[in-house]
Amino acid sequence: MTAGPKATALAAFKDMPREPGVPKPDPILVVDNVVRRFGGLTAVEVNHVEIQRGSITALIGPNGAGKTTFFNQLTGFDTADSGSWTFNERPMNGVPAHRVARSGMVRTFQLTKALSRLTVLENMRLGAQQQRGENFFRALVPRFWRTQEDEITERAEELLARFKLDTKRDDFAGSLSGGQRKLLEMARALMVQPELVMLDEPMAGVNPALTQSLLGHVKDLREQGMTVLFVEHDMDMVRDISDWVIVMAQGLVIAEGPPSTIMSDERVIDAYLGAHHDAPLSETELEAQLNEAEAALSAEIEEETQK
Amino acid sequence: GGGGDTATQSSQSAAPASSAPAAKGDGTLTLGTLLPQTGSLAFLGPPEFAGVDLALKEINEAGGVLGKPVAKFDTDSGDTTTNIASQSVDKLLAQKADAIIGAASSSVSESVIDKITGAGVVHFSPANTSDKFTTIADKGLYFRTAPPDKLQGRVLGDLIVADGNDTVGILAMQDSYGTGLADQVQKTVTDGGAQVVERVDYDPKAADFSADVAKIKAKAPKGIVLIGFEETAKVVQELVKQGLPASEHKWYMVDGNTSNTNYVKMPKGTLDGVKGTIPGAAAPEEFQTKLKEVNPKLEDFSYAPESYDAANLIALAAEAAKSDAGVDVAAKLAEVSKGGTKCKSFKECVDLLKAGTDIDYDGVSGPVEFDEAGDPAVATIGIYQYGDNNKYATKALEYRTGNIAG
Amino acid sequence: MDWLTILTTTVHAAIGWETVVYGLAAIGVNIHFGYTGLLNFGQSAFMAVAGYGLAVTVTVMNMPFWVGILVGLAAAVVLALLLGIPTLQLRADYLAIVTIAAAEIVRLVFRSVYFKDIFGGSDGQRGFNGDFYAMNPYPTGHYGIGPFGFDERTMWLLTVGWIVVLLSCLVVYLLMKSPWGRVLKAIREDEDAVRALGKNVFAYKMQSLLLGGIIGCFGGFFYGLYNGAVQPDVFGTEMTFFAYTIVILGGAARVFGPVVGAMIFWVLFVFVGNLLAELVSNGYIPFMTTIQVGPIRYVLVGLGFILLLVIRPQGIFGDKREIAIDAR
Amino acid sequence: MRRAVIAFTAFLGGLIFLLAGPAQADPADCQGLRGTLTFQGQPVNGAKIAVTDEGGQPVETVTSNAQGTWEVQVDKKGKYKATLDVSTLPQNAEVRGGNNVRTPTVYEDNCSAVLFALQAKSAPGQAQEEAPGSTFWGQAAQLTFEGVNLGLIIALGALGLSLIYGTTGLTNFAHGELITLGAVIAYAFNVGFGIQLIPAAVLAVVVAGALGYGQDRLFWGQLRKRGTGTIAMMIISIGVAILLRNLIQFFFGAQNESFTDYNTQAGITIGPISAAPKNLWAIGIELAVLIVVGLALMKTRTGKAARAVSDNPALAASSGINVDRIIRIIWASGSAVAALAGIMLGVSQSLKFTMGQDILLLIFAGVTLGGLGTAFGALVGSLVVGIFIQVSTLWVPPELKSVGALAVLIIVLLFRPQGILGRRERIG
Amino acid sequence: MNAEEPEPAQSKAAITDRSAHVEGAEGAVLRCDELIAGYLPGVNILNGSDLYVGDGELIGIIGPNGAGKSTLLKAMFGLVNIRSGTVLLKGENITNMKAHSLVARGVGYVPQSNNVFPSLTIEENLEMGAFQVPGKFKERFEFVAELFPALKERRKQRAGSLSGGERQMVAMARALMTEPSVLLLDEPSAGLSPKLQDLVFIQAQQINKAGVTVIMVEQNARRCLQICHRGYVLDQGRNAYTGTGLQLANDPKVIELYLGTLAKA
Ligand SMILES: Nc1ncnc2c1ncn2[C@@H]1O[C@H](COP(=O)(O)OP(=O)(O)OP(=O)(O)O)[C@@H](O)[C@H]1O
Ligand SMILES: Nc1ncnc2c1ncn2[C@@H]1O[C@H](COP(=O)(O)OP(=O)(O)OP(=O)(O)O)[C@@H](O)[C@H]1O
Ligand SMILES: [Mg+2]
Ligand SMILES: [Mg+2]
Repeated sequence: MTAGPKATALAAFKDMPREPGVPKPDPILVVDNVVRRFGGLTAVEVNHVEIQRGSITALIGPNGAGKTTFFNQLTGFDTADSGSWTFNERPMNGVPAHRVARSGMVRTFQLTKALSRLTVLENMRLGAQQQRGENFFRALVPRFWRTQEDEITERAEELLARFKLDTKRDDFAGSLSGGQRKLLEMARALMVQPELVMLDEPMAGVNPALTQSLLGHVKDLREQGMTVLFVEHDMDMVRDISDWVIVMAQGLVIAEGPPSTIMSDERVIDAYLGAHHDAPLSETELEAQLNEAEAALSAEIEEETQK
Repeated sequence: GGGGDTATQSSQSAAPASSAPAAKGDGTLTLGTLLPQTGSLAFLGPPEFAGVDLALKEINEAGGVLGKPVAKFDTDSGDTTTNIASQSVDKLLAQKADAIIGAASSSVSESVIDKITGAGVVHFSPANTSDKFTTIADKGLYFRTAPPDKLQGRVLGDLIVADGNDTVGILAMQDSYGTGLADQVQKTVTDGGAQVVERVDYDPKAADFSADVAKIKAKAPKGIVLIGFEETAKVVQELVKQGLPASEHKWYMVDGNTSNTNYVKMPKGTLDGVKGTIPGAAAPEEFQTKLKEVNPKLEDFSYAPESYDAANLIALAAEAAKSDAGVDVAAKLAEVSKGGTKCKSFKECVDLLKAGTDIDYDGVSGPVEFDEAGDPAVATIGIYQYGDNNKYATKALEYRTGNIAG
Repeated sequence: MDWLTILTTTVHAAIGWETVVYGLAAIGVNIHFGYTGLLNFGQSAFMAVAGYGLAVTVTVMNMPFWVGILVGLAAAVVLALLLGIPTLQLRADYLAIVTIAAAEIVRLVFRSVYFKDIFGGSDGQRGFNGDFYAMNPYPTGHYGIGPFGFDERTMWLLTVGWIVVLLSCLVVYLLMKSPWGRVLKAIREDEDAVRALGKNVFAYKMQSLLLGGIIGCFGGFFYGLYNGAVQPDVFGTEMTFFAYTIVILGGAARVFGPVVGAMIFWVLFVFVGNLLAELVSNGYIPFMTTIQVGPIRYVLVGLGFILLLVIRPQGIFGDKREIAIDAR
Repeated sequence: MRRAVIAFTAFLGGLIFLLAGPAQADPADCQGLRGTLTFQGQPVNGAKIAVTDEGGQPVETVTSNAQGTWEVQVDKKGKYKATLDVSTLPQNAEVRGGNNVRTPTVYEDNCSAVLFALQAKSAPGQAQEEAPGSTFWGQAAQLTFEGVNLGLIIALGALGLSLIYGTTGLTNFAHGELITLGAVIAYAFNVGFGIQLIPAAVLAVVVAGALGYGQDRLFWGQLRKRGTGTIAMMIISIGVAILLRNLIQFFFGAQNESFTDYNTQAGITIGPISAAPKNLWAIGIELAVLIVVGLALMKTRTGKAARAVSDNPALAASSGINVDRIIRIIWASGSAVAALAGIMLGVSQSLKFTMGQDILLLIFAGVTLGGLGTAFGALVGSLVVGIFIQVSTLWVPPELKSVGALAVLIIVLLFRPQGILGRRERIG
Repeated sequence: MNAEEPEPAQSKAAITDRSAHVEGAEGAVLRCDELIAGYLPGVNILNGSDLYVGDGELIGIIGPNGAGKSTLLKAMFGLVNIRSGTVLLKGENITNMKAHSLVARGVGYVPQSNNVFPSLTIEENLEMGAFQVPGKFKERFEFVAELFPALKERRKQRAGSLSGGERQMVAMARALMTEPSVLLLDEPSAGLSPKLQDLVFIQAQQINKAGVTVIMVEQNARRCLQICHRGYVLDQGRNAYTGTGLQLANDPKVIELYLGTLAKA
């Protein structure tokens, strides 16, 4: 047990069967038969999924696959039609969102929720848990919460610096750019110091250079013993940091496996990745594609003119 | 409450009566009006202001009070939803008013009575009907000429019984005026042997009155009593619509709603035969013409006589007291209102006073005789009847005078 | 022109009981709306239950003054709970309407003939402030400089009133710079985000509703104590509207905003009204009669609010940057 | 103390009467009891009435005369007891309600009337006396009709409010005044210029629409341009409401007025319902307008653009929509519909400068109940509010009828926080 | 953007010499000169950006978060107040012109966020896209439906209930409804699945090939630079680098500061 968390995680995943719903040796989250329907549409229908403790797991799938909805069910922001799930062996269905978060399972939002008229730093501080000053009566006497507040601020500033938001520290969060909001959203969630952090497309719209440096931070989280579950469409990122990948499509979990396996899975490529996922569009490919498109276009034009 | 009550009542809210400032006559009688210019009772404002203005005009034409013309400041009483009245009283007190005429609403009066009487100023309402004022702690400074509901209710109730209505429905506006009057009518009618089959207290601000009328309709009473202010026009519409016209059911009205310009616009005969009671012995017509000289746009005349009488009485009391200080005026008000040579206008009365005669002012709103609580003790109620043109005849069918207490 | 009267009444209004009463109501609204984003349009109901709680306890049940105050406070707490449980899950604009509705229900019940024996119908209740003035330490007299000043009763009420106002401001100040206040402000911005961070949003909203309601309920006490009476229609929607106007005039989410807003509000009200009345009665505005002063005063006051807010939409203390952030 | 004084004076009064000897029957000086007995329209002659004082001491027993009248003079004021001897009545007559004892009070110098209402003995007559529509269901039907009547007027107001709220996010507290304004303009045309109400109403709606357009062009639009927030605008609208309401009072006065046409129409009976023809017309017009506007909003390009603007003005502009133009159209139509609401309210009730203010809360309730910002929601919500107000009076006192409707609002929102037709927003 | 501490990239490479821009901008379809713009009084987000795009060109704009890329697009499109500088469209001065009149002039825009009408259905959203050319709605709808088949299936679903990626599709489709001659895209590929990202880039190119001038802001920077003719790197509201797409993509400075090496790994 001297190996680092990464090694442990990789070891755990090494011989695991690559099939949907495979049991994990030390799951932090176990989900059973979660179903959510909107009218006629079944957005989520997950039979069984386990998330390995101390790992970085990616959840991928086409748009509308139900990933965000799945997150919503797990974190108490929406009520599942049926199903049950446990977090650290504790059943979590029907638990209100704030309790879910308190029990150590924190999520971010795909469509960011910056607290506009709070400063960036206040946004961060809010994330900290068990603040003494959040009790009405203790709040009245600054002495009770000052030192804790200072600690929180220190932690917040560290995170902000890492997320390149330190210059924005005293600006209103509402004045951040789209990408900066994403960053704040993630940094704030980390202030909670959760056991399991669920990131919904954390890097969409974030500058690639910054993404790269943040990935290091995410890996750090694993080193600190945190479990990360994230949704992402950036395959470079998925490949780089995830230990395990779960693929959803049309509400179902269709595949599971380590990144390399998943990315060569025919079905996944078909439904999700497309032909060009693993290589930058090369000149020749581009040409070919353009020609193809042009041909289609001219055919269309011809059709038009013929009409 | 009036002078006699003070000692027993003052413990309730006020500082001891002695704290009322001593007489401070400055030689000029200054009247303040605290009457509705805005708010839900704003329609009562114009006739009340006109009543005071008319009285003042006559007083000053007759040489004023204590040799000087009477000064007057008009302020807005608003309604209870705003705090205008309190502000207005502040202003009047700052302007050294000796007596304040108002407010129209009992509730508004209640909210300022402490302030006014605390400053040793006469608080004289032409329109408060709430029975609370009989016992209120007022250092003997509160008076009113308002139509005594007790007597009017009794007269109206008796009229209804005498007309043979064995079943009666009452539609009353839900405030102290409406419910007070309705209570009295209900009691009299029941005692007389008729049955009040339905009584509806309605919110005068309600969006419509169909449900209220439907309740009456369900009981189809022979007599229908309408107690309220100008919203009665809407109630009338509804009665006609729901098939309870005056031609089939006997309607009765009260002083608050007998004069209403909207009736004239209704089809001929809508109000034919309807009876109504109005306090006051004088034929309203003459007085109304005089008021129209003051304010040609006047349409409604509710409480104009009471306001007119209030101003006259204050002026006479000041003359009698030879002082314009509120406390002195209050002390003489009861005296000039009763027991002495009867007189009917300021000029007539003041001449008598100057000649050293004890006077008894009989006003347009009635004989006005104050009891020890500052309430009118005696009143005359006229019974009027509408004709085919939806107006009531200027001459009353009958006048009844009586003690308000019984 | 009686400038002295205009001046004195205006100065009195600035520090007078109306400012205390409306200021307290507005401090409550500021906590609800300014800090927490709860569009509580039922503030008048808190004042009403407090005023009536005191009045009914003292006059109908013949209990001592202090019991009345406790009953009033308890009534406000109960109202906050009753109002909060169903409404605090609603979106802001729905909450606004529901709270107006609740406040109207309260008013109509107080007003009704049906409950006249308890609440006194449309006339309300009076005669419950004796004990309060019995505690008055000021001897009889006039306190102030020259024409500016109050009698001993008003002085006593204002002394207590302003102490309560300042205490409330202090509490608001302390709370709002604490983490507790931070949670409230965050709820104002986005509840779901706050939930996601593990805060019990409902509990905080309820605490905010309670605190603001209790502060507002002192406004109800002072209203009753000053006027010696409570009446149902006083506590209509107008009062809440005015409280909101005051909050916005002073600047939302600013500690002293409501107090200064209340001063501006009443100064504007009194100054415009009395100036106009003087102008008319002295014949400077020949086409107007004194009866028309009332409505025109309101017209001007309305115009005044509009102009103030057009010129300074963030209010006196507000931060322009803050409102430039599009919260929609 | 007072009572003692009164008793004493009464006693003195009695003494004076005693001294003066038997009182004369001059009606003005009457002090006692009197009444008239009629049965089936005919006076009842010879019925015996015994009068005693409160303590049961007999005062006098009289017999009704040929006109059916009887009268007893008493010396003292106070309570008396009058008992009708039923055996002296005509064979088939009985006292209605069965009680033949009355306890009236005699006041000083006044005669009190005493009534014994007589009816035929047979029971069936009684049932016939019951008025039509007095059954529970009859009443319920009438009240439902009234509810629809009122609800549709509220719906017109609500539609305008909801349109403006939807496109601009402005909670317009001055909307009540737009309603009043419409009615008052129609009044000016109708009464001032003597134009028949229908053309006057059309003119008023047009003028109100133009005013609404101007209001946005000159005022609200300018505020938007300066980036004034919605809350500040809401408070500004309170200022506007105060201003407009009092301006209307200044010109129109504080009294109730009614239009010259269609005033106090007699009702016609349709089944259990009695309705004035104008109500039926009004319902027709209101429904037509509501449906046309609602459909226009759902189906026309401008309507969809309006909803787009309400969702996201910047994006709407990016899509090529002239946002200001759309908002002005909405303001114009919202004001026009509000004016129509005012006119309808004026026709069915009467006009007053506070009429809009008084109904505003119900309008807000309607809009909210239906779901903010949806046109048909406003219709449904308002109807629910209207019907509830009226029908609830079957159980609650009418003075509290708004309480019922408002309570329903709260209860419905408990279960459907997004309103009846509103939709929940997606989280995340 | 309180630019106190000078960033190395900016101080070295910030373009002070505008001659290249002035020269290139000759006859450009759309050009911006020394734009200064911002949201809050006294805070400038754009500090004199230059940009031009020739007829039929595909331009990419990349840069760190908060650089002002979106602001630049918004400023061009009349959604942010320009404090100084000019924007010319085909020679016409369109500085601070309202967005809807720009749409009439053939400019289309896809915002970065809040880019759908949540309470409208997908179909209605697209209808709004074709607001100024209602006649073409049918034809264009078929076109975008082919691009994003998911949209056609769901045409009656309210956009507010769509997933992030689905929204992005609607947003893109909405802008394509008008057949604009100049298209401004703000991170069109964000939130889309890799497959659809490809589609977006290919489409952008295809549209461009059909004669539409495209300006594209992307964080998927490498992809963007691969397909665009020229690229701008924006930092702190100023142009930090410009060049052809491939030049930028291979510039070690740009790689280090903006592109990162992840995608290559
Ligand atoms: N409230 C709702 N009403 C109706 N349909 C909904 C609702 N919420 C989500 N959906 C539908 O459910 C499906 C799953 O949505 P979800 O947001 O979970 O997708 P996702 O996997 O997160 O996609 P993306 O990668 O685009 O974010 C989508 O088709 C969406 O349109
Ligand atoms: N509505 C706003 N109000 C005030 N400041 C704003 C607003 N929007 C953006 N800003 C500020 O302007 C700067 C530039 O924002 P912009 O959105 O243009 O960045 P961007 O380059 O598009 O970044 P990203 O890649 O993250 O989308 C940011 O620092 C941000 O703080
Ligand atoms: Mg998603
Ligand atoms: Mg951007």
